[in-house]
Amino acid sequence: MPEILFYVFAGTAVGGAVGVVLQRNPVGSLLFMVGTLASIAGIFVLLEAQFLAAIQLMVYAGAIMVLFLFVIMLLNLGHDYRADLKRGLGAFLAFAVTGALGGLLVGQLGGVGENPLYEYLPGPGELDRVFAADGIVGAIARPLFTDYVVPFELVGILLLVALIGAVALAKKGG
Amino acid sequence: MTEFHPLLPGLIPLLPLLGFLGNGMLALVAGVRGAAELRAGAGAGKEKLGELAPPPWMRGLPSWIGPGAIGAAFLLTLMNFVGMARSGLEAPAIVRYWDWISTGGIRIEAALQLDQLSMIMMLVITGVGLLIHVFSVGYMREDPGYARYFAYLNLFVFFMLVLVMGASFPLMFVGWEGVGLCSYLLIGFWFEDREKADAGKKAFIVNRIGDFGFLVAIFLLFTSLGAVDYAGVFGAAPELLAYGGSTATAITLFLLIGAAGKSAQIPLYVWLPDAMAGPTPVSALIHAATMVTAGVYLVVRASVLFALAPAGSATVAAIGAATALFAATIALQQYDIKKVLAYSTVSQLGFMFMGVGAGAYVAGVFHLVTHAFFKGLLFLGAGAVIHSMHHALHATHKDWDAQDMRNMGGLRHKMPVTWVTMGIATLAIAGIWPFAGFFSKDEIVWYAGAARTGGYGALFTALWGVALVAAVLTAIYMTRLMVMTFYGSNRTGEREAEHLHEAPLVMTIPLSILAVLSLFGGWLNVPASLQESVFGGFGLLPMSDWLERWLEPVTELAQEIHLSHAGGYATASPLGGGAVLWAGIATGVALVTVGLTFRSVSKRGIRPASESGAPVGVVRGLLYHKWYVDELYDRVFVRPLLGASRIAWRWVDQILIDGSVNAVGSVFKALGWFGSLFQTGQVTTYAFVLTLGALAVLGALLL
Amino acid sequence: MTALLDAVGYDAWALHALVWVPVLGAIAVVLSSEERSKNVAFWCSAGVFVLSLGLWWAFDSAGPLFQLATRTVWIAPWGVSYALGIDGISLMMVLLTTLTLPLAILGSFQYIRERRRAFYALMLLLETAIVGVFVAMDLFLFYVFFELTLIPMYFIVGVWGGERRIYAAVKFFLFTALGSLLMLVGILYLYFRARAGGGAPSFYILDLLGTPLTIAEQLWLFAAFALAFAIKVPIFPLHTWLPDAHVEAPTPGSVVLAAVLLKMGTYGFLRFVLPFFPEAASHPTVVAWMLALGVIGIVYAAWVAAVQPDAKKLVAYSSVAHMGFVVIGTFALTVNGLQGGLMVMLSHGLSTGALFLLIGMLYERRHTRLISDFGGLARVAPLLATAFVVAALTSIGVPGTSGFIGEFLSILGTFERYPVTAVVATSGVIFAAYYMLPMVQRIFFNRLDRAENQRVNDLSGREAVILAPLVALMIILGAYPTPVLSRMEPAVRAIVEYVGSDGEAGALAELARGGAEVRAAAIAPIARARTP
Amino acid sequence: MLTEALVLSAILFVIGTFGVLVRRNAIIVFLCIELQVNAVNVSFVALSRYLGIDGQLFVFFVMTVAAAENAVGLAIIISIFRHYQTVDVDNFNLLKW
Amino acid sequence: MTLQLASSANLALVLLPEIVLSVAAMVVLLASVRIQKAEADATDRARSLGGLALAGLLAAAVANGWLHWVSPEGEPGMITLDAFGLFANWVFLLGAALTILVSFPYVARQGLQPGEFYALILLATVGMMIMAGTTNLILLFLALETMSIAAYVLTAFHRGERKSAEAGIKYFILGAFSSAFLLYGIALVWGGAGTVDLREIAATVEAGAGFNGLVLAGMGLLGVGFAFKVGAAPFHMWTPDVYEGAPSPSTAFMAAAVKAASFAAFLRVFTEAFSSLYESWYPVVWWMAALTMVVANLIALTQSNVKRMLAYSSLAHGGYLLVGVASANEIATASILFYLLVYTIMTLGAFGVLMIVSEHGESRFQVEDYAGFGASQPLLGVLFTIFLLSLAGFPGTGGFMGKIFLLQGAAESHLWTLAVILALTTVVSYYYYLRVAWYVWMRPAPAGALAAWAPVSVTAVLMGCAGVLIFLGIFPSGLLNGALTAAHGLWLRGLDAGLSGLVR
Repeated sequence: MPEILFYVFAGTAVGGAVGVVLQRNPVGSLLFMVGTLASIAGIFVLLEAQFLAAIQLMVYAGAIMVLFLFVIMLLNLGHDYRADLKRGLGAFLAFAVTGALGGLLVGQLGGVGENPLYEYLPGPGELDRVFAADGIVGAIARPLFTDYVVPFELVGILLLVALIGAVALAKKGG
Repeated sequence: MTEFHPLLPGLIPLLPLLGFLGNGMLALVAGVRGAAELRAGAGAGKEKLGELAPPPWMRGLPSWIGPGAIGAAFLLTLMNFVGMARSGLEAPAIVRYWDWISTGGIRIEAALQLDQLSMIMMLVITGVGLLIHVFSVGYMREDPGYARYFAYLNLFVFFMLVLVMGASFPLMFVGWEGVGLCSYLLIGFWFEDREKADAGKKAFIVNRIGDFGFLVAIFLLFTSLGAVDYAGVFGAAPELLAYGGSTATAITLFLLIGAAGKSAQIPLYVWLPDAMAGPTPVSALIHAATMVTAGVYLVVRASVLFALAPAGSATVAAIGAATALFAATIALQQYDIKKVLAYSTVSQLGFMFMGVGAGAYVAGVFHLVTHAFFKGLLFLGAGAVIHSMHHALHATHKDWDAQDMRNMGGLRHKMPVTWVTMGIATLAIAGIWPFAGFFSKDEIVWYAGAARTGGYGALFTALWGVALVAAVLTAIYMTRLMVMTFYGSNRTGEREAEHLHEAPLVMTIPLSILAVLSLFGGWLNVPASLQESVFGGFGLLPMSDWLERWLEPVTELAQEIHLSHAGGYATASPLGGGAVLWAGIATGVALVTVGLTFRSVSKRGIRPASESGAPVGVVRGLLYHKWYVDELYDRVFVRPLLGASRIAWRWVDQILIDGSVNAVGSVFKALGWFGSLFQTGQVTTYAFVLTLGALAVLGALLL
Repeated sequence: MTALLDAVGYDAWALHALVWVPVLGAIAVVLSSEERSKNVAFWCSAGVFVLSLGLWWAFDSAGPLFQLATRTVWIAPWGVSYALGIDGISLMMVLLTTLTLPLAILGSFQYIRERRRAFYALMLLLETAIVGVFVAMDLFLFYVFFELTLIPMYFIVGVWGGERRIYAAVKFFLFTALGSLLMLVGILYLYFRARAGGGAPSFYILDLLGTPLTIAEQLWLFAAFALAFAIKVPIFPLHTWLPDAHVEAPTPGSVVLAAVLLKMGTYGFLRFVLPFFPEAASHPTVVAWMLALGVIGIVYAAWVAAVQPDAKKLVAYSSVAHMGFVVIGTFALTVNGLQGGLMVMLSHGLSTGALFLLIGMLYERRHTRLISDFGGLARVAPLLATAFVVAALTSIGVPGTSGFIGEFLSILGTFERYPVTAVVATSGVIFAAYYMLPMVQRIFFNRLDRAENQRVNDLSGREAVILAPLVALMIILGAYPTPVLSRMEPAVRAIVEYVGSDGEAGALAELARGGAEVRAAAIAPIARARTP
Repeated sequence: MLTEALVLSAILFVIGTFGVLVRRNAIIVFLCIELQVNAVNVSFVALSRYLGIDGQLFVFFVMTVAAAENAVGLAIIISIFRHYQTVDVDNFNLLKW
Repeated sequence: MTLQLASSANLALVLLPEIVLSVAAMVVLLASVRIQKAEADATDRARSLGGLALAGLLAAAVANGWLHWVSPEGEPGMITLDAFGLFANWVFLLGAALTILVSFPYVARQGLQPGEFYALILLATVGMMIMAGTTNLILLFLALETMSIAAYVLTAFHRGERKSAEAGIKYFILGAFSSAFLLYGIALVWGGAGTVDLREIAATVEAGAGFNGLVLAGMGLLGVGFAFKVGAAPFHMWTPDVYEGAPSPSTAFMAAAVKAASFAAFLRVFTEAFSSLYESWYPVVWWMAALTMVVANLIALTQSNVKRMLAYSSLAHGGYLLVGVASANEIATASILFYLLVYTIMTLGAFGVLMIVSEHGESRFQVEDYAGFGASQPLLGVLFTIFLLSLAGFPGTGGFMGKIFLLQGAAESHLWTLAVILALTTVVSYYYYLRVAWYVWMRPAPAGALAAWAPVSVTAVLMGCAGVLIFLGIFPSGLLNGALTAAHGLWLRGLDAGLSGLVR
């Protein structure tokens, strides 16, 4: 069952992604993106990352995409740009290069299953144990404030930078 | 016999050097003064050119310093000569002064060598030099560059003395190039005249071609013998160099190139006729009496080497003979009095080369000495004539050539002393008994015919024939000169003729002395056989074989080598008959030739230069144009060299080398421009290249 | 004299002073006024010259090879030391430098009218760099000085030069930099090879000597070093920067460039290329190429010089020809050849320096350098003409001048081993006359037929003072070169023996004789600094 | 499911990359970059099942970074729109060569 | 003093410079609000806020200096305290300080928001310091993003300038794009090695315990990300456009400090984590280095815009530094550190003069605008010449010593071809540096040219920079030893991880 669901989500995710790329209307692209994000959230659930799935849906598919939409609307870009999608040689080259890149990556990742590394590692059972101990949120929260306190603080700085930057750039006048 | 102690030999060259310095200072002072006045004149709009007349003291001092230094050197030389003559010197006396070039590899000392050969040369140089200096006092009196002239002349004597006194080949080379330099300066003495400056330059460059050979010969000597000083070279040469071997031959041939350059032999003779552009006393001193004979001196000095290289010797003789004949033919059709004498000099030098090439070193030196007398005299006489002509033409502002014999004629009435003295010299050079030239030339011709060196007998026989013809030609052109200059009616012009006058005493005295020497100079080396024959003037001629005996210590070794390998000389001429007979024949032929030429030239109606065109007839034209050798050289050497130089500059340097350097720069810029084309400013392009790069990186790592 | 030098402790400070006093002078120049800067510069450089004269007596040709040697740690982590010292070769080069600089500065008084302070400061910095090149005993130090000469020269040519000055300056800079940067890689390679052979890292010349290298390595390194020096010399066909730089440079720049800067190339061959890579330097193919290029340079440059319309360019090309003699003398690897090459270097410094000065003086008077614009100047400027003729005669190697000694010895040395090459090189004496005499004639002889030429002034007192020592030295060195030759001989002999023996140990010991005690004293702190 | 998830992640990443290369609208280009980031997140989450909870933390951080990037990115887009009145990246070629 | 790294309080001490800077940034922000209210003159505002920022930098420098005396103990967490990081911190602090020092007139004249501007610089510096100090890939990513986002903003900061906005969006899109690659690389490395700690990665890879395919792919993608940040060809194409368009102080900051931080991180990751994969990655870096040097120098030849030329020059220097990366030995690492410091000084010096010539604005960038500059401003002309010579790597300047050091590193690894390419491309670079110098000194100023305005403070700073460059060109030993010690620290840790066999 999870496998089937996975393939369903994967299919919608890929389909959405393709839509994002090929849809000429920005708003359409955005909607495809939301679909993809949602599918990814689904995959997160399947991969035992329920908390992240929730965040994905709320923050990403929700807040961030709305931000995008907001900007698109603000700049009045919500109509169809015929020339937006490149065609011709450039597109073909891009396709060839990215295709080759994908081929290389998929070729490498396809063999992961036989890797001995994953045989002696705890595997899916490990997460269950952690979740059992701390709860799904706690399992993430605990390391966040212990082992990962420095990154966490740094993220604060990062957000501050983004805040200053966004304000400095987007505010009127000056 | 006492031991020979050279008396202040260093002072002999030093005196002329000091004279040079003194006169040089004066010359500079004069030059600076003249320049200041010239500039002042230019500022005032007076575009008068030329050096201005110097104050009297500036004329008086050089007149004393110049000849004085040479005179003192001559006296000192004479004293040394007396000392040497009384001592019976065997080995050369070498006086060392300082290490000149001293490195780990070679050691050359600044040393002077006094021996019989250098003594003869020194006597000629200082003696004839002194006379010519004195003559110059009169001749150059009015020249604004008077001090400069004497400075150069003194410097020349200095270098000439170094040339003959130096105890090693490099030191001789110093003098060798030094005299070339002075020759350059003196030929171009009137440097404002482009042709004269060109002539000086030509002389220097052609001389340098010869110097090139000399230098290579020195290098060969050093590498094959390990020494470059005379004592070392001649000590080692007989042992280290095989007789007729390639090394010896190569050395001598390279020496020959040097000698040919300095002594104006084929093919390097072309500079000497042009060298007549210099003041006439210079021609007398440098281009007749001393410098041009340096080649002969060199061959005699290196006689040991030449004796070891029969092929080299034969080449020397052959070139000498060819030059003698060739130059004589040209002299037949020249109208410039100095040109005739110049080609005559070339021809006579050819004789000397023939002599030394045939192994008759003494005969060569002998002719050198007598030639210094009579050719010096001829040049000085010509100088007196030109001086007079110049005055005459100048007085009436006639723009005729003062040196063209067609403009002269009948001068014997105006200039009797000159006429007589030059007449004596003509007889001497024509080889008429008992004048100096008779003895010396006859000796050379005889030896040329008698030599059989190293299997070159047939060659020498041919050379003998050539020598006879050249001797006849000598008589012809000299007689022609005399007739055109002194006989017939005067062609200078009526008004001008009044201004023709005899030279002043300061000029005629040297002429007279030289005339005496031309008369009696032959007595230096009267062959014993002649002395006893009718030519001996019934035993009146003194000093039998004196020069032969005097030079014996120098030429002995060469003669030994020569005799031991090639045997003696023939006792009969190629056509039979002994030395005395042929002497008689020669003088007879000369007399007849002189007479015939006198008649034929006198009869010919000679018109002034302006009224006569170029000579008619192929042969005459060819001779008048000197066989077109200058033109040939111009086409074959000068123009191609200039052309090659231009190609080297314009094509190789500017286009090929510089062009490729600049092209590299341009290519780099073009590459940069090409590279910047990818920098389109399009984000997608950048992203694409980035992705491509990522693909490449992953591909490199994973594949 | 020696006693006096001992009394002031000359040996201890002389070299340092020679290198650094000009820097102080440069600072003084910058601080002085525009008007007075030239005097400051002149007296400073003259003082340096006087200081350097002591070297003549302080140097003992019977003593060790390298003398007055000092060595202190400079960049400890890399084993770079500030090591100075002179052998006979350096001695002569230093003296030539210190003599040339004051004369060049004196010769610039009229010519340089703008930004004088900057100009004179650069000249003095240039002196520091050049002297540094000649006394450096550490390869790294040498390289620094070697490169440093470029900057002052670049600006001297580029700021105060003629019309195409920028092109010339850039060409000069890039050309020489190309060579020296490749040499830098070579230097590092040598350094690493020496270090790989054990021992503390060091750029000290005597430490680097005898570094075991395969023949292939030697050839590569030879190529790297030789290229740098060949460009500097310059050897045909790398000479093309030289005519441009010389012609465009202001007079003092040309003088220094010709008289001293080119010598850095030939000096480099003697000091580094031959001793470091003896097998490569005596490799038949290498020798054949170098000799061929030297000879081609002699003949080719003479030909090209002969058809130059610009007097300065003519003299510039003549430099190429002269350097050809140095090259063949050097690569003949005989004592005579090397001595001759060195004499050519000295003589060329004197004669070409004088010629550039003279042409500069003519330029100041007439504002042209085209030979055809002149004529008959000997009439109005006899002193100038005399000096010019003497310099020209020295340049073409007339006996009695220093030029002859050099050419004679270098060709003789070449002849000892490569007769054919030497014979071809000897033809250079003909071609020298072929290019030099026509110029002399067309400038000083012929008719004085131009009004502007009639107003040309003769030498001023200052100009006479500049030229007098040069002319005197040309003659003196021509008549009595032995003191110079004998001072250079030990060094030359050591090089010849060392290279001739393909870097055999015994010869090395001889070569390193002078540095042994210096090395022992200086190596300890370096080693200490290296090990943390 | 690990291999499949990783392959999915690679495919999504590549699609995002392709999108960056072929779209002209800066916002969509940016969206495609978000797609890439999300693809990476899939990898993290998939791997975290085997390698521990850290992967999920990484995703958490990445999301924050993405949010920050979004904020700044959109601000820049607004800012440039003010100058060019367009967000077509091909028009931004004042700076080139 | 000994610090127990396990203690979280001590962790704060280890991060003291970063913390100080963050606080300073916030203080600057707050102060800017107050000062804005006070309606002070623009110059004063820039000065006082910049002064505050400088004070913060100084305090951070003190903290950094203090850390030199500290010896850490115990297993470090994500932040490590080693000489390498501390040395790199000096470079960043210096870069930031110099940027601020030369930027006052620019910020004031162009009406930039000084508070935000300086705060962003400080915060970016925080990111850099963590980049250089961290051993954790995720933290590295975050720090890098902190720095990058700040840099994006600084690039687009000049809102009145069209070019600034364009540069901003280009930088942002490509930066984010490359970050995605970097992030993917981290993911794959993590997937392959099971850890994001550099030393553990090294240990895993060395032990052959991980999944090499993933590690390799991840390493490649990481490499792409870093290559983008350091501007290695072919990932460099954003650089000229961005550097040209960004406000000059931002450009200077990016060319100096941002690049230095990227290199520090690049170095740390590839030497600490991937030394055992050297054979795999060095050809890639080798080619990137060669390509970068050649491409950057060649294109720089054709530039007539000095700012853009300096951008390509910066790329070229990146290429030289990549030679050090490719050499991957202790000397090379030390040389990179040394070079980064020197490079920071000379680049900022050059940009300082550039800003003066461009009159603290975005005009007069053409090389022709430099004609006669030396005549009108001799002192600045001399300083500029020194900077150019140092950039060109001429003896007597720090740039030369740096280049020699890099070459030594290359020699140590026998990368002779690369060394030769470096030498040859340096010759090419002489041309474009000299070209500016010849305009400065050898061309007369065009009629009516404006006299450049150089505040005394900026001149003093530039003099200081030039002085330091000359000093380092003559007496580099001290800094060399410092760099060597720093590199030694990094490599020692590599040795600890059992990688001694790879240190060649």
